[in-house]
Amino acid sequence: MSQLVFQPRELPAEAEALRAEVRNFLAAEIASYPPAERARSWVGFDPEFSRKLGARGWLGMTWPAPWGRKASALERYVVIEELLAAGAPVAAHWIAERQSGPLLLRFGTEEQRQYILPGIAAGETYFCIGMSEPDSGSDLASIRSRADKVEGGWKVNGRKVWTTYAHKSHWMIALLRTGEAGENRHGGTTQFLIDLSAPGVTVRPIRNMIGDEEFNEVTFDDVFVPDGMLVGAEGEGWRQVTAELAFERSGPDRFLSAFALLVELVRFAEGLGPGSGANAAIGRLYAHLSVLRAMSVSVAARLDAGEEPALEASVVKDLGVTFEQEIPEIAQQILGFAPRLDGGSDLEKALAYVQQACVSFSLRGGTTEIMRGVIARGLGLR
Amino acid sequence: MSQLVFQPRELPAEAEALRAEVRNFLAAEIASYPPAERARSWVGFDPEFSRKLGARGWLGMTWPAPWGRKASALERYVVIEELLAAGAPVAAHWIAERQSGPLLLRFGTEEQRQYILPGIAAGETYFCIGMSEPDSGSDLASIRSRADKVEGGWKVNGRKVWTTYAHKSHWMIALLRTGEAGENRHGGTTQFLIDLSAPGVTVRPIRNMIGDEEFNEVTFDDVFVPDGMLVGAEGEGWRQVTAELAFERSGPDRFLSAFALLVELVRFAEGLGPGSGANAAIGRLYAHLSVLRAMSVSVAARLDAGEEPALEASVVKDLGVTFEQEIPEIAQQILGFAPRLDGGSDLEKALAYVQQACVSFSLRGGTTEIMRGVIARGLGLR
Amino acid sequence: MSAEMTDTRAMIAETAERLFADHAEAALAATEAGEWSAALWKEITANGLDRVLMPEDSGGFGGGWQDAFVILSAAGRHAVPVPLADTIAATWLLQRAGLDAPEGLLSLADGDAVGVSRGKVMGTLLRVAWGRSAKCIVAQAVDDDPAMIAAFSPVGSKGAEDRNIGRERRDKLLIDGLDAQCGTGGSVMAVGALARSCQMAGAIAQVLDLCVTYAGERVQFGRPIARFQAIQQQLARLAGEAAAADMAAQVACQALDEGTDGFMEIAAAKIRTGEAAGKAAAIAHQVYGAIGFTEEHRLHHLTRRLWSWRAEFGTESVWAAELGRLVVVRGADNLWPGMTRKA
Amino acid sequence: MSAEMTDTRAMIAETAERLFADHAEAALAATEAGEWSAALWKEITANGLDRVLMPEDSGGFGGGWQDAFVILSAAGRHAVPVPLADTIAATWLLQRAGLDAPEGLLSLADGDAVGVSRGKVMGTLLRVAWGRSAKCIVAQAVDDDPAMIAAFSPVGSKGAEDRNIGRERRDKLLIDGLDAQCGTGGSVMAVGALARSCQMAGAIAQVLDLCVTYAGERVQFGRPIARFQAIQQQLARLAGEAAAADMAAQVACQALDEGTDGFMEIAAAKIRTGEAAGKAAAIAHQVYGAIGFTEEHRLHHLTRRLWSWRAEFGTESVWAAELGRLVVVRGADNLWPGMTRKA
Repeated sequence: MSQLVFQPRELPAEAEALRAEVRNFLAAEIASYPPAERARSWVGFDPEFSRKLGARGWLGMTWPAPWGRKASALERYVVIEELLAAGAPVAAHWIAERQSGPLLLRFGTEEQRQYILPGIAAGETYFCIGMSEPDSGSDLASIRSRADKVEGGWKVNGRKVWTTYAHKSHWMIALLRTGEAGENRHGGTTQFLIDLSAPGVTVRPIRNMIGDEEFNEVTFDDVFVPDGMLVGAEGEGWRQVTAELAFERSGPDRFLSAFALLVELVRFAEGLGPGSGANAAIGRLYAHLSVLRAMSVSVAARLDAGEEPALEASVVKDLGVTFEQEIPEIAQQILGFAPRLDGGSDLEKALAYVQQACVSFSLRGGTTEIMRGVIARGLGLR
Repeated sequence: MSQLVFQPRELPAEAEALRAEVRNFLAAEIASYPPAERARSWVGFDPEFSRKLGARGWLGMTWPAPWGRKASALERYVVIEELLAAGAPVAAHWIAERQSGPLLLRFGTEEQRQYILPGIAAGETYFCIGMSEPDSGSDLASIRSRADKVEGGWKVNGRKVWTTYAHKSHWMIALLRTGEAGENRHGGTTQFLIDLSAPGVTVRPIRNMIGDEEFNEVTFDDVFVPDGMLVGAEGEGWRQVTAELAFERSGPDRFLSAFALLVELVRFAEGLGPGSGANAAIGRLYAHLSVLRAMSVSVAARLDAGEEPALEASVVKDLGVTFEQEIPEIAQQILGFAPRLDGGSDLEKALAYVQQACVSFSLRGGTTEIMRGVIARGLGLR
Repeated sequence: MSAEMTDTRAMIAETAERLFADHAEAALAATEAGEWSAALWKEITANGLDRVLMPEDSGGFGGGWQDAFVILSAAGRHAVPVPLADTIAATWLLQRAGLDAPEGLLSLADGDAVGVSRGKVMGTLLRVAWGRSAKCIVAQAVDDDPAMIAAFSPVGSKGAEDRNIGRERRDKLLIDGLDAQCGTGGSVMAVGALARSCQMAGAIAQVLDLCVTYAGERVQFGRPIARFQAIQQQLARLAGEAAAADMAAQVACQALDEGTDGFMEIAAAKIRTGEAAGKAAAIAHQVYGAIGFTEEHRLHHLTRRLWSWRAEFGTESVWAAELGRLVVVRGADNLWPGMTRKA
Repeated sequence: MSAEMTDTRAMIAETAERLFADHAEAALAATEAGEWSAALWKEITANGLDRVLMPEDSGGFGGGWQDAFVILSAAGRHAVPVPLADTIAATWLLQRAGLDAPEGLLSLADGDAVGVSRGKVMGTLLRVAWGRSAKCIVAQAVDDDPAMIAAFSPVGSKGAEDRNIGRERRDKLLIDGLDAQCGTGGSVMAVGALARSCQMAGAIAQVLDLCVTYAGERVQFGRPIARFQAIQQQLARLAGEAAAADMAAQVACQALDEGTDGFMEIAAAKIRTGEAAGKAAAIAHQVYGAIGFTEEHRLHHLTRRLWSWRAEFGTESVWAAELGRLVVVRGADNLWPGMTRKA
């Protein structure tokens, strides 16, 4: 039998109770949020909204006291999927809550946690990730930005690219070279917490092809980082990052990015009448989505139980991205004409956005080729 | 600009005149040939039919006198496409006329030509190709069947597999090892004409998954092959084979294999009425097919003009196979239920055959991966 | 409630797997020669696998669809050439309709409904698994109640044996006034679709296993083909399809076990497993090359069945149009609430 | 008769290529900033590229659609951000209708027809390339004759500037009683579709060239990504799509030059180039990764236009349904004779 293990899992009653609460909250908070904005999904940056989530206790809820209430990962799953399905603007706190907080819980010092986690849980402290460099891309082993030991800390020089929302973040978790790569090419890197307001840090937004400024290029010019800001162990950066990446691959953000477009497509089909040719396309997308969700819940339940379903998580990501990227293609063929950017319908605007944005869906957490390589390795092929 | 050159070409008036003649012939000869048989396309083996084509002068027509009448390759193109579109049973003479005859014209001795070509042109002498071996597959450099020099000829030992219709053929063109491979792995092989009725030749049919016997395993046990049966130059086998393969990739057999199924699908759609959902699928297939045909004609015209459009030929094959393999998938979704093997409609029977046979379409002349590798090399990527 | 493997289910799975592993190969050879695999069928019935859904007081396991899943996916893995899936599905419909489920080979009419008048059935059934040999056939009845089924013995019908692409018997039956029992059992197409989805999930998992093994052994250009990135990428896709098919079928089984009609889950399962079946078969034959096209190799026992099963009890296109219609009727604003609705 | 490059055509191709190469980059920057590329348009009209289909005595080249192809595909390659394609297509329709084709910016109404009554037009046009700035707009007229067109100046219309995904102006025009001239010109949708097909063919060829170059330069994991088999396989597919798109557009141009209405060839061209456009854009962005998603890189000038152009003047789905309808009406037995029919 194949090594992949997926079992349908029920969400616990607490999680379902929380779902109703989140839905009520969203109905009150973003009822009038237009579809074209919802289509931006987790790219929407709204500190006020993030603070409201924090006030509700929905950020860092799975963390142990005093930072959180050690809620089940499945409760958090429900909060996340409700936010994403509604297209709520979650970008401000997204990386901090999903990636940086857990990293500090796992590898950080007590001092770092006390200093950072409360702000994340309140929806007030935002993070970006500094991994890719101009010449590295998916190949993290080739990074060249470095931290050199100096009295009381480290001196950082180099450049990071594709850092999402660096220009609106307070901190970066940066992967920096602190020594030689060694034989397996993966040694000699270390993670650091970098204060983006420190002297020597320059953040330059890189406008994307949709016209939005999400990416940034961050340059470090003799930036001093105190010893206390080293995360985990020196030289263990690559291993820490890899663990971090693997478990974030199966979340609902991997297949709900285009959900607002799907909603508008169904609305459009409502107008086409009961026997329209759109039905089959919509039925197929519904089938794919419902199965992806079940797979994603299954992985979340195993993570919650302390297992490490890294291979399954990669499979969900690969299938999820393929699914998301198909939606604009299908919506366009059903619509039949070209969307207008300014005066078009909600469907046109959502389609125009997602058609462009979808090419970036496969950039997050590893390209399709790399993800399939990871799966192939899991199957024992490499 | 990309290095691919495709220009629409007109077929010459002689070719179009010939088309009417071929159509009349087919209307008379195979009018009652059922769709499920037509779906077998160039797998249908019928010596009587081949002899009739020979009598019409439609085999070897492009060859110089005295073997043929040096007709344009575009005239031959029309004959071939009419035969394939009608699903006529062309397998008996197919390899002899398409591949072995031209090989002998190019590399054979005058004696070989006199001995062999008249029978091919008459539709009476049939050939198979001995290239693949149990452990070689697509990797021709790894063949191990060998010919060792003996007094007056060669002693052949080894085994060839996937030799189409060897059990009904008179001759095999075999690629055999006659020396060491050398540094580029491609030396040391030679092509031979082998009489399949010679002592020591054993032909064992390999039944395929459809239940047909087309493939064979041919074993050579100290088979004596006279000196005069060596084709071309000793040690040049790989080069000769490669040239041979490249130019046969773009013919209409690369996209018409499932044409009979498409015809039955259109017939089925006729019964669905003017606004059926089948229209869009059929329109798309028609568009693909008409463009493939134009590309194939373009390559044929360049071959006719003495050019060597090997890269373009590979592109036609790759697109053609992708197209052919899609047809049963699409036909099945339009039909909506499972085809019955014995009591079903013509469409069901054609679908049942092509659904199974289509997996073999990409085996002919290089798998999809290999074909795309060839194209990538042509683009300068390897 | 949970889908964790229960002890009983683990035992059923082990029994099924062992039984099929012991008998399937010989049974397949017999089937290809046009024979009925009596020995395999006898083992199956002796072990009660066909009665998994029947209550214990009717000689069954008292199991649910999640138990049936482990049997049917194992049957799919081994391309078991007897109508176990149809028999299990028929017991379910008969039970729900309050009708007797006789022991022995039961079958379902794929795609055709029968007319019922004064306890007699009439109609033409084009695709009934081993229908001419069945003890009892379940067909949808033409009735105001779309869940009405009719159950009858084929004795006295005319028709002919026929086969699907997988060489499994799918008989044609001409029925003109046979005695039948009727009741509200459910949708024959839906239950049949669920059975095929479970079989496909198993067959696709097996195709993946065969391909992974083969790719590690087959050497081309001096190394195992598993080392080529193009093959790796294809097999990674195949693994994803296998996983999705497995989950889709399981979710539908779970929905039925929770007491819903599971119609949307079944539709999703047939669509998703069917699509996976097509992709899996294509990738597998691409990976295997010529050897996979031979009768000698066992790959085609799986792929030919996958092509048939995806088309039986409704192709993806048929189910997608139906599921899409339901989704659109429910409306855009209920898309997400509907998908996350608790049973 | 033959499609061999004539001397004139080679000269036209060279002129277009040189002109676009010199001006397109600055024009694209201006367009992104919302400005009209006056310098580029002036060069185009000064060289008469917009009049390629007009007879020589009307200040044109007296060329055919195969000549227009070399201009429009070059315009596509350079993502030329002015409505040259629409202008050329409009001159064709006006000429066929026996109407004046004024010099300057002409445009076509994509998807909407106008009502004509006593020489006055009425209607709402949702997508007209630079429509608010055009000298003359050609729209299909609602008429018993499906080839009836109406030509009118937008002066006096209301509406608003709008844009497609490629940031090309596509204006909305509300027309309530403007003077128009009418005549039997042909199908606006078909001629528009042909123009977009030619543009797409060029843009896809350029996407291929960019990708091949980039893959040879970009180093990952210690070697150029062109060395990875997965990338090679993707780019081989892209090359096939580019070749098919190029051929599809050329065949349709040739059909018109032979004097037919070329309707089926145009349908095939829009379907095939549109499908190729979608695949090419997806592959290119996959190959380029994050850099291709930035505004700084020129890839998106091509891909955003490809997404728009494939949807303008009918998506593949619209044309496929229409072409399929024609094929089915013609019938199964005429499928092959129809495909091989001489003009």
